[in-house]
Amino acid sequence: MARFLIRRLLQMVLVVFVLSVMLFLWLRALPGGTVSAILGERATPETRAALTKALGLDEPIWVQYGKFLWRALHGDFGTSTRVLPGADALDIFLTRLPATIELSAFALVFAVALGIPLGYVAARRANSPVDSGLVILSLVGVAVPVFFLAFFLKYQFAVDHNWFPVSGRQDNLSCTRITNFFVLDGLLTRELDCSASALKHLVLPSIALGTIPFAVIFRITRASVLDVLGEDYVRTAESKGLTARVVRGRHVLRNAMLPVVTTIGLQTGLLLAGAVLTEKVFNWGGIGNALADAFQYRDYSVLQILILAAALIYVVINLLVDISYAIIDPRVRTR
Amino acid sequence: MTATATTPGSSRHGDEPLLSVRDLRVTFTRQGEDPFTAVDGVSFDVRPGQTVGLVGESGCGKSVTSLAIMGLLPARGNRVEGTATFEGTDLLTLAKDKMRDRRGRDIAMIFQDPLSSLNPVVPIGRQVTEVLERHKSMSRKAATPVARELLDRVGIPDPDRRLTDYPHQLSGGMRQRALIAMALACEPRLLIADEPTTALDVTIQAQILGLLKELVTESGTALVMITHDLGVVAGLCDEVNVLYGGRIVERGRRHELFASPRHPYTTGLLASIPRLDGARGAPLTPIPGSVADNLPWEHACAFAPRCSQPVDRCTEQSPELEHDDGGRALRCFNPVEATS
Amino acid sequence: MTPANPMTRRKDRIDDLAATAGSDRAAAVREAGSVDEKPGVSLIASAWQRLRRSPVFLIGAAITLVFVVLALVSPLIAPHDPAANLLLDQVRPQSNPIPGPQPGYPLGADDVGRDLLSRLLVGSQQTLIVGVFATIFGLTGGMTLGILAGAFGGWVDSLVMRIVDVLLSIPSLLLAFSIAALATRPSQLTVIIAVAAVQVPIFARLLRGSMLAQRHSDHVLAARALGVTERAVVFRHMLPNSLGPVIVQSTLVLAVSIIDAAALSFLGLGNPNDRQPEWGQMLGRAQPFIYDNPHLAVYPALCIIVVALGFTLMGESLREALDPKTRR
Amino acid sequence: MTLKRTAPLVLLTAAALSMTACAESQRDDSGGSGGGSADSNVKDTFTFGAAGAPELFDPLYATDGETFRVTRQIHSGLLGIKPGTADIQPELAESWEPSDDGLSWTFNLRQGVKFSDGTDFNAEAVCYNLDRMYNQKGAGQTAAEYWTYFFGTFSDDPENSLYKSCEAKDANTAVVDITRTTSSFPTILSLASFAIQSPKALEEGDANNVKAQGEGFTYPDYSMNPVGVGPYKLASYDEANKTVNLVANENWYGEAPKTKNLVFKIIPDESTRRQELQAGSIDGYDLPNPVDWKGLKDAGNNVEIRDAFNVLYIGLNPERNPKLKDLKVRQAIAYATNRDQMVKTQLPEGAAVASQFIPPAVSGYNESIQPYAYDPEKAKQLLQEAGAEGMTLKFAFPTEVSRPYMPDPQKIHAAFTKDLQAVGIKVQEVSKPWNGGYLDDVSANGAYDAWLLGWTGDYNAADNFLGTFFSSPKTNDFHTNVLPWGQQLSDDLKKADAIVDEDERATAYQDLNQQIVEKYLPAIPVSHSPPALVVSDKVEGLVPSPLTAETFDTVTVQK
Repeated sequence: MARFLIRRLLQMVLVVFVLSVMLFLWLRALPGGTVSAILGERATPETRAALTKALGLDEPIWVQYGKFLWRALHGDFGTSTRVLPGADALDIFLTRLPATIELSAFALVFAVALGIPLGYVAARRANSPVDSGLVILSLVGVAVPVFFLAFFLKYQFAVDHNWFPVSGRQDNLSCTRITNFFVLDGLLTRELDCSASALKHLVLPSIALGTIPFAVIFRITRASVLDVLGEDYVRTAESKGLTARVVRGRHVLRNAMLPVVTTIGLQTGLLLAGAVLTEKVFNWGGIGNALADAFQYRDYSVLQILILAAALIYVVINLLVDISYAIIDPRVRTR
Repeated sequence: MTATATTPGSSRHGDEPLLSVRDLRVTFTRQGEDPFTAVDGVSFDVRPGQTVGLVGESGCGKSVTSLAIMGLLPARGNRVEGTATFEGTDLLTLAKDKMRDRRGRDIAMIFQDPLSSLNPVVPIGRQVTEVLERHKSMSRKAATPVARELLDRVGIPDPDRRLTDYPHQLSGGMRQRALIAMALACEPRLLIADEPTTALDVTIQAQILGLLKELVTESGTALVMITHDLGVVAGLCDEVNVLYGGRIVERGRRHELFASPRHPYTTGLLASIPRLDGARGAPLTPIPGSVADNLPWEHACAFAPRCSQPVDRCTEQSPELEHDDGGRALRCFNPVEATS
Repeated sequence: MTPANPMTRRKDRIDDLAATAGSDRAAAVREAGSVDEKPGVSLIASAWQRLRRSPVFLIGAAITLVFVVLALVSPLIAPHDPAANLLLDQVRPQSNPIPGPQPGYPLGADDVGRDLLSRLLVGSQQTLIVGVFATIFGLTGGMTLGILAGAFGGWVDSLVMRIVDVLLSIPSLLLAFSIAALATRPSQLTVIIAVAAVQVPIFARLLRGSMLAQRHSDHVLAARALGVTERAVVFRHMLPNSLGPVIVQSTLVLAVSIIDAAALSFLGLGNPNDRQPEWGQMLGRAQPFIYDNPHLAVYPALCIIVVALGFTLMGESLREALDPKTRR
Repeated sequence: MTLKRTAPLVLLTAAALSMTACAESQRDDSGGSGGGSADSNVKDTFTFGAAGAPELFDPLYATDGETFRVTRQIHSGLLGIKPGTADIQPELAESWEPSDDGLSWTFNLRQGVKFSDGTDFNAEAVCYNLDRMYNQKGAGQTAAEYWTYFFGTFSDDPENSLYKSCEAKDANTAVVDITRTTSSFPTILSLASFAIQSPKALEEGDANNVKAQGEGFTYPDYSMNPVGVGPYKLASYDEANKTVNLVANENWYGEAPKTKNLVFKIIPDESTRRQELQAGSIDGYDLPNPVDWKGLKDAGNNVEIRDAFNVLYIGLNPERNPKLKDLKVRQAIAYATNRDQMVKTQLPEGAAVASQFIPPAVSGYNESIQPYAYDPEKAKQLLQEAGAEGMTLKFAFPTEVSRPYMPDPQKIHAAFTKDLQAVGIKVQEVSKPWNGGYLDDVSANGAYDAWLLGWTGDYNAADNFLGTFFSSPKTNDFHTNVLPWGQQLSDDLKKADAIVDEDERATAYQDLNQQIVEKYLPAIPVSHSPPALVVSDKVEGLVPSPLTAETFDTVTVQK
């Protein structure tokens, strides 16, 4: 296990390093850039030159990268030029992260709470109308473009009927901020209306964001339950005359859950890193949205840290999944 | 049909049959494929303490027979006819939950592949105790020592450690022993062993067979041994049923059958196993072809295409299973001459 | 599925698929109860058996068929030129931003007076093109990498897979987004490339997985034993048996790329030239009107959903049919 | 779908509602937030949907409208802008006097004014501020973009700086010396960037300590704790929830704001802003998309249309495409493009085809000029005469952007492309993201023959338009240096700008406008398009400003 961990960690470092290089080159290869983003119509050759120099963008690329790497290793990922000018890019990431985590968490709850039970039902009734129905349903979930779904939900439940707020994370209630997890903060500070407001804001985005994970989890659950149902040890369990409950619980589900856990982990990674569309539609103050802004304004520092962080989160979660996998599955644990 | 199917040899085992299978027919009706009859009018008896063998190549329907008796065939996609009377009750028509109560308590089963037959994520001990908890309504705590005892009895060294081990940590032989321990946990009266040794290497095979033999004799459990390997049968069974293409083609007591096999298929099987007492350098003669080339039993002898001595009738009408008073039965138009 | 092979957890659907190829023979054997001479055939045959009766597959196939036919004939049946601003004179940003339905224009027009129905019909064409080419590009890219890795193993393998890992470590949409952004002159092609690039690492991993699964399978070993050249082994023995999962993945990718293309133009990274209508682009462009004239967004969205659903239904049922595990 | 959705929906709603229930009770005794307003049927908070986050609150370093919209509420300049117009009016200075040579300006300051931190506003404060701007160093100079643009240089390069010095005659009299006469001064002092801030706060906040770091600037504490003279002061900036909270400044000299709290909710997406307004969670927002105006009005909101103070033009680069050196060709393009139809079908009501490069509101506008008519035949003929039939034109437009003068560049471009092709010009269509290098290609790289761009005036002076466009022929976008009259025009513009007398200057510009359109036509003026801003029917007292320089202290919001 230890050796495996070390190997994985090294691999992670490698991946992230290579990525940082690619990323850096990518940013510089982008048409336009910070300077014209800041100056707009007002740009004159002089101001442009001055700004370019001030931002150190006139130096050769490898020098720039070297500087970036050096600063990054000291925890300095540069300053935002446009998303929140003057703010430390790292801080921006850290203030935005909780928003994204909060959203992802709720989306995941939604996906799991529906995906696993339905997946199990579908598998038990494999090839029955119920099954086909559920499968198609889940696939519809995949086929709907996320942002359209988001629009649709917003339109239906926020604009037409005023059931839920249109966008944002919370009404302007002058809430105390501790962790920037609004629901949590509300509970911690006993400002329950803050939590409530945050919850109301979470409903629609979570559903929009949770639909694809739901579909995936549903399908994996179904598939792996199907597999396990056909396994010899299930037959053995039956041959022992165990009650249906025990057979399902101890022998079927427990084995079927292995790949499902994996998938859930994977999805978590994807959610945390890739909620751009949903966050944009619901004007959610999270990483995805920041990415979109940073991109629109060519805010290099912010783009850099956000994408790197996204990748890092992603890889770390993969690692965690593997570890948790090892913990659940004795075959792996004792290898 | 049932009338003809009184199994002789009752003289030796006086008491009533523990399990008597009559006219068992299993037809697979998987949607989208033409129905296929895997087991076709199989009848046989098992008496307390007796060991009966079902022999034949893979695909001959022997495993299906056992699963049908245990009620373990998939819920959908098959039709089961006939009766399997166990202590007076027909298992085939028994309610699901009633059947659950009997399984593992009265009738137990051992499967072919010990690894895949054990739940990989549940410790061996737990997998033994759960049977006891279920049928002997013991607490898990109370069941553990019993389980330990069982593991010890089936010859698993250092049982205390093994209780907490997972299947993948055991050797093939030990896994099979563990399975046996689970099967025998509630001293069932009937044990069905489906190819218990095929997945193991030869030396282990011998041990496991020895173990089985020992256990059944001391506990008086009746045993149905399902195998493709006459060698196994030779060491173990009182009575042997040879299946081909879902039907019994020959039946007889072990020594008789081995001494003078009548059905060409049986002779084929015998000829294809190496024997220490065989003449040195005597060639092994395998049976040509495969079950794929079967003819339909309805209007021919399914074995005809592979038969060493077919006659015209074999391909024109279906042979019946004919019993002689010596407790033997045979389904063949042109049997091998008795060598005696 | 053990951590010994790090990134497996990444998209285990991929590896699931991959596995099926390797276990085909085993499955065939288990099925027939006897050694089957030519696994591939019986596999496809029995797969087809199942598919013919699977409602899921039939629905998918039907949708796809209609879509492809439509894409081919739409220019002929479209009532108007999708690029002509026929109703432009009716357009008034305040009073009448979107000309409504009227004789000859059953769905009305878009914000610059182009017949909506015609655009939807003809849109199927570009949409199909995006889907198909994105898939082809992704496939070829993935194949090259996958074959390199899967065929030669060793350092080639680990090198290629590290690259793949890096690509996979970026969430797919983000990757598409980033690549599209590089285009100094955004166009349909750049969109296709961006969408395809996301699929390359997936295909690569998929192929590599299934080919590794086969490296040690009997027929490959046999071929080697017979002294068949490595090249022949790869292309004649390993590749063909890896195709099943690849086909499945491809059908799924067709759907994904159409959706991703829509996402790109939603983010303003789509093809700016909208004379050749494409559903994703139409949907993306409908944003400003979604409030007062939702139909402008809803129609293309529905088209996309239905078509994507069609492909996905096909892909999923194909996968199930080809997967021996689900055959009991 | 429904099955899948409703379940958790119900759950969460239930949870949420139940929580609000118990929460409200708990809120009540806590007395609720604010609630100072006397009138009971009026809300004490006005929430405005902002399109972007403010960069910072020290206007000197600010560059974009969203920031100025906020700083304008908390800061004031020496000069203000008359509500509803583009004209200047007294603000912190009650009156001002130029010396005869127009190089020395005396400002008589309003008395009894305090900054929001309670310190006094006086002549020292004024000079402190102006000198502070003038003495920017290093990164500060680059960051103080508006100063660079309007005053040229800083104390380390006095020759090229418009600003010379400031002297506090007495507590209420400040004298500002400049290096040359220009129509822009003192008008530019009305720009939000040059607001007067509290010297004490500037000192304590280390306000000038701007550093270039990584790829950006870091700003001192002050930039987040501004102290100025304005109806409101900054209460909090909730970055996590993307809201800026302002509260009435009790130290303000004017009458207290009608609404105590002013909230800017940052909602970048235009359609979301609209939905928020519809849902009642904001009371108004800026720059509604023209296609939404109708819907908004139908829903009972007030769409306040400002006077157009901008111009959209088709830029031309004769250096890149020599054919464009011929006036006939440039005129052909003007005749070929159906600008009238474009304006009707794409621009909001109140928009008009531009006959010249400055909007009517600007002094110096020439009523008599008629825009080039839409006349394809004439265009073809001119092309023929110029021997330019079938010429190719690399015609560009920006993506990922919407400006007041061009709501949807792609659509405008598409329309004109059709027109140009109709007269036999081969159009090579190019596009680039607005922030993705479009402006670089237009200005620095001169990569296009023709392009769409425009300008929104900063203040009411023709020079702010014409000077920006056509002065400095070597570097301007239109490469007028390759045209025979390029230098001439530049000089004329400078001369006109230097005229001190208002009317004289106006006439000079009227003539220039005539020449530019009829004799030179360096680019094709297309349209003036009025930006709007929308508020719910509950909002009263908001006066739209052509310069988008609204102050919200006069706004009331009905319950």
